[in-house]
Amino acid sequence: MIALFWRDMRLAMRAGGGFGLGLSFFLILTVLVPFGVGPQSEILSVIAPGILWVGALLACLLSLDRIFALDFEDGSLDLLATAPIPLEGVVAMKAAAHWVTTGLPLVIAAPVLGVLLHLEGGAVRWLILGLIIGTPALSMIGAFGAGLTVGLKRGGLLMSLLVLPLYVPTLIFGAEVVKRGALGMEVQGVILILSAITLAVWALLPFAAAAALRINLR
Amino acid sequence: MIALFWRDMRLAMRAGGGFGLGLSFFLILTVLVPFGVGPQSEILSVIAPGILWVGALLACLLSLDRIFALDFEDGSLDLLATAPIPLEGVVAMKAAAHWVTTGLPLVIAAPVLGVLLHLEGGAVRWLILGLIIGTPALSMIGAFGAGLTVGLKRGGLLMSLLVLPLYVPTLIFGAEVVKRGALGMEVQGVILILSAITLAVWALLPFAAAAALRINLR
Amino acid sequence: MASLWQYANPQKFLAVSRAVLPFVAGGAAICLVVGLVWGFFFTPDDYKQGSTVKIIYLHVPAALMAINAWLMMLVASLIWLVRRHHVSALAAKAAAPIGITMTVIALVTGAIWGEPMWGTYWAWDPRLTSFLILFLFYLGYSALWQAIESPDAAADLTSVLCMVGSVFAILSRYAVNFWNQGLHQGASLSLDKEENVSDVFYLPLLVCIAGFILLFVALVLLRTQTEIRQRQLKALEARERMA
Amino acid sequence: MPDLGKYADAVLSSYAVTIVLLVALIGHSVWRGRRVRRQLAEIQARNGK
Amino acid sequence: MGLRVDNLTVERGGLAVLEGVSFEVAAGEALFLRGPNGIGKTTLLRCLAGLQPPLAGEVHAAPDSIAYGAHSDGLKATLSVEENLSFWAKVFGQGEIEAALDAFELQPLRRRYAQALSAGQKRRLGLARMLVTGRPIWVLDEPTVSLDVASVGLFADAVRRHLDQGGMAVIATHIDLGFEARELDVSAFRAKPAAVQDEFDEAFL
Amino acid sequence: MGLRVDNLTVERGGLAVLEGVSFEVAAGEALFLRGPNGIGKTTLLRCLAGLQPPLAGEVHAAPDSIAYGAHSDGLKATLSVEENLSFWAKVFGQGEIEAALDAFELQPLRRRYAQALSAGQKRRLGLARMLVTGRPIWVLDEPTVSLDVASVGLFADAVRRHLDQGGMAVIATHIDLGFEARELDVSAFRAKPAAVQDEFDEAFL
Ligand code: HEM
Ligand SMILES: Nc1ncnc2c1ncn2[C@@H]1O[C@H](COP(=O)(O)OP(=O)(O)OP(=O)(O)O)[C@@H](O)[C@H]1O
Ligand SMILES: Nc1ncnc2c1ncn2[C@@H]1O[C@H](COP(=O)(O)OP(=O)(O)OP(=O)(O)O)[C@@H](O)[C@H]1O
Ligand SMILES: [Mg+2]
Ligand SMILES: [Mg+2]
Repeated sequence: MIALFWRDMRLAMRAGGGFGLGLSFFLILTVLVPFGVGPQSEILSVIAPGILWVGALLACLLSLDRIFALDFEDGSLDLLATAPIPLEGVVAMKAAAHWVTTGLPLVIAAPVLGVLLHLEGGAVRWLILGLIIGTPALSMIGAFGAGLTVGLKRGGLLMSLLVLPLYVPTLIFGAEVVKRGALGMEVQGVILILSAITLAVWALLPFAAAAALRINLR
Repeated sequence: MIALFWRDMRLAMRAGGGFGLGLSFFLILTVLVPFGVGPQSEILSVIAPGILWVGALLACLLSLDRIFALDFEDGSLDLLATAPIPLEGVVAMKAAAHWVTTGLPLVIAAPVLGVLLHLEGGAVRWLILGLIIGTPALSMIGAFGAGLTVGLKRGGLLMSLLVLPLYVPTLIFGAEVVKRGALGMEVQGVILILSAITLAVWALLPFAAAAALRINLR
Repeated sequence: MASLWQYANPQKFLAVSRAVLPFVAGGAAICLVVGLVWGFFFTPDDYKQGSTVKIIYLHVPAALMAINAWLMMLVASLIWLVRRHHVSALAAKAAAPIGITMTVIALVTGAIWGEPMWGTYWAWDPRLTSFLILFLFYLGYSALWQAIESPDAAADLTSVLCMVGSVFAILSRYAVNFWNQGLHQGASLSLDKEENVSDVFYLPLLVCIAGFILLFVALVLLRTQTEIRQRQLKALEARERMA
Repeated sequence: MPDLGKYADAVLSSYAVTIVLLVALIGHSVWRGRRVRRQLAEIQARNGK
Repeated sequence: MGLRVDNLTVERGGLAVLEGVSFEVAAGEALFLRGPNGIGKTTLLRCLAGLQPPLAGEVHAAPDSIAYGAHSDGLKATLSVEENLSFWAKVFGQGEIEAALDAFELQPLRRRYAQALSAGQKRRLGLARMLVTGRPIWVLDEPTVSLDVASVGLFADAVRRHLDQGGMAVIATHIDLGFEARELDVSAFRAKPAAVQDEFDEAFL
Repeated sequence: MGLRVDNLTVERGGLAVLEGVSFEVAAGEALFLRGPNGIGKTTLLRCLAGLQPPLAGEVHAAPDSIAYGAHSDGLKATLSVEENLSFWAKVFGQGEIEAALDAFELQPLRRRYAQALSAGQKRRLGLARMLVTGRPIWVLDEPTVSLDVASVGLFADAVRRHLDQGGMAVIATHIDLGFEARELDVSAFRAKPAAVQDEFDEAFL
């Protein structure tokens, strides 16, 4: 099962970049937003947490839709399904590899991006904490959506439609952590909720995703 | 060549939804941003043009990366390249079909999304005009990026990286149209620039994209 | 002793629903006409909201049914997953477009109401927002039904989505409350008499709600019949192709 | 016709939208029901059943 | 323990394609499935491999004893031959890939990326995968597609060795594989058009 | 006018794989390319089809006279058989697909989505595509993969009819195609390991 994780990591690297790609995507997004919104720092600093979180979400979407699709197209998924590892494990490993290549780089880049968007210094700490806790949930929810749509050609947009509503709670609590942190309010409660969501998602969704995959392979 | 356009349209529809999916994607994006940024209508109305334009851009990215990739994987692209239609025509038709399924829905949905983000009534007109003029350029630039990355597995993120910087001028002028429109300033000049960009892109990029495709097929 | 499950047999379901449908539809028509005419022509204006209270007869029943349709889909999906009765999967499929319409009605009438009351068509109020999210769930659910060829696989996948989606919908509702406090009216149908709207509005509203419920039931029956026949049609066509 | 005062637009348009949507939904359900029923009858007739 | 199939009915796209399929394969035996295009060989093999449930009937085999080789090879273009193979070896809990590389003469290609292989070389790698599963029952769908005569020979040797060690193989093929085995023409089991797909439709038809 | 290949050198992955390939195919003639896996048949055919430039030598053929049929069929899973075929017919400026459907017995499948075809049926559709190109020179890469005996017969008939009408065919294959033609074993042209890829590298060596 660990072999699967490393294979996915290696594939992500080989495709040219791996971590680098994730990082650059956020960088570009953070650069684009001021172009669209305008350069006033008061506005930027208000919207910064939200934009960074929405960026995390979109990066997930951009990369996750192919996680099972490629394996489906070249036949590996059939073979994995008949291999002696549970499909739930396959889902979890793939989601984990995805988080490492997409969520983790964001966590690392967050301080820099925060500066670009004039995020207040105090809030950066909370941004990072929120991202560490919250982004794993995004990867797993995305894996569920990818599992649902794996058989479908051009499932990409449909997947976004299915997955984005599921991201809402994580997004709200994640952005809330930063906002409260910036205002010096109490954040512990929100962080607890966010952790609860992530844990629950990782505990339950692999089963749903594996079920969806089995149906799609049928 | 028209046959190619209709085939792509049909494929987009078959995948379940076609226009509907494009629409829903924008709807979702517009809903997500307030969750991240917060519900205050003053802030939302300021960032609305930028967000809608960034949304257009991202929808392009999410859907365009597969435009050549699918044809490459199943071998159609080889066959198209040996068919008696110029590869430039193939690129143009594919970009056109992409615009109809992605850019057009956004133009249509813009008024409703404007309301959700509290865009001022007067600015909606300019938003629509800007989108009609600007989004075709996004599709064509995207097609160029897709052509560059077509051979690569998981080219999705890399493509975003290549394409996003190319989107910057369109984004800036597009958002500027709305901003000026909202403030009642003179917009004609900006609209002219935007049109010039789109025309130039459609006149020149098909050749670049076709060249990239030929190299990737080799 | 006949069990409830016998109606899971498509033929049985068709027979029974055909018999019941005219009554349900008739009841829906009567309730809707009575309730709406009563509400529109024979109720006074509210001292605060003026004539806009009349929107309540559309807005509230539609909002209720939008939520209830989702609940019905959830139950039907569970039945499909546990007992694999095809009729229940098809009933869930049949209910989705009705739910979408109800959600749109609630959103649109709410937005129109919002203009005079709050001075804006849209505000990121938690109630409104969670409705918008519900709308997105509906969209995704029907898009998934449409995207999948094989009917059983589609039933399975949409059921899984419906279950997971329900959990997340509730979670979102909670999250949204956390995120913003609202402008929206509180519950007016609560048992606590103090909070309720006055009887003049209350009675016609109840009739309208009954009308919407019956309409919903009638439409679900009708559309489920259609789905069953569609499935039968597909089977026959496939067999013809094989022959 | 009751006097709707300055909110006439709002009230009337809500009723209009609702009625249009409901009629469209009912119409679509009935139309599709009829069509499928007809196709089914055809194919059953063809297969001598 | 061998493989026994009892009265199996398999469906594809909601229609039964084969019905009443029964056969048995004992240790050390191979079975060729024959039949024209579209008769349902792939469907039957997928069902044996557990990828889709049968409509009726049963497949008796020890749990985790079947290795499936499909039309497509499941190779990752950006991994080398070695990496592709040792990934599957690890997934199936085996350590060793040298024997498999040797058996299909992949040693000279071991550091090559899978995308830089020719069609026949890819296929050889796909077949080498069977050797690293360590499973007794091989279920193969047209294994020798794109292979030249020498490679078909390598494949035949590999199967023979597997059978000698008490393994089994069920192989769907249209062409000659260079060794003898019992044949089963599945056209005999073609489902009658009247065959219904499941109880649900039965309620109508 | 026929097809003439003069002293062609083709490369793959920056290395010459075949060099000095010369042959000629006249109207009404077919040529089989033989050779072991990985020798460079696919590379040569892609070069003939104009998908990659040769390192040296020349391909003489009338412009727009070559139709290429690759390992993969280029089918769209969500389009029907009919739609797939008539798309290609339109691209090549032909109106008519009935003859092609008839030739490969695809009439009963014409409304089926390509994803609901078996491997052999897909391949038949891929081959039917050649008939709607209306081009005289067919360049085919292992066309009979996954085909049963009857379908191989259909293919042989189609090629024979094409040749009778003055068409040409260059076909890479490992197996017997059910008709006779001149054969060319490309192993004779295998590039010497020392062959350099282009003048730039030559400057170093
Ligand atoms: C687009 C905007 C709106 C949406 C999505 C919406 C949604 C809802 C929902 C979901 C209910 C709940 C029914 C229940 O829980 O019992 C409801 C009830 C209600 N809404 Fe709205 N609403 C919107 C706008 C408005 C506006 C602008 C007003 C008036 C100022 C309004 C007045 C009411 C009233 C009076 C009720 C009845 C309260 C009750 O019985 O619970 N709504 N609405
Ligand atoms: N979704 C579907 N709907 C209807 N029929 C289908 C569907 N998918 C496959 N079929 C049919 O099921 C039959 C069995 O296909 P299968 O792939 O098992 O054939 P096969 O024996 O492996 O053929 P080949 O030798 O060509 O590989 C085929 O006739 C195919 O056309
Ligand atoms: N990127 C690459 N780098 C190095 N060598 C490569 C690359 N791509 C292909 N090759 C090699 O080029 C040779 C020619 O491949 P080609 O696909 O033309 O063979 P083929 O004759 O068609 O074989 P087959 O019968 O297996 O289809 C093979 O030995 C292959 O390994
Ligand atoms: Mg097969
Ligand atoms: Mg080859």
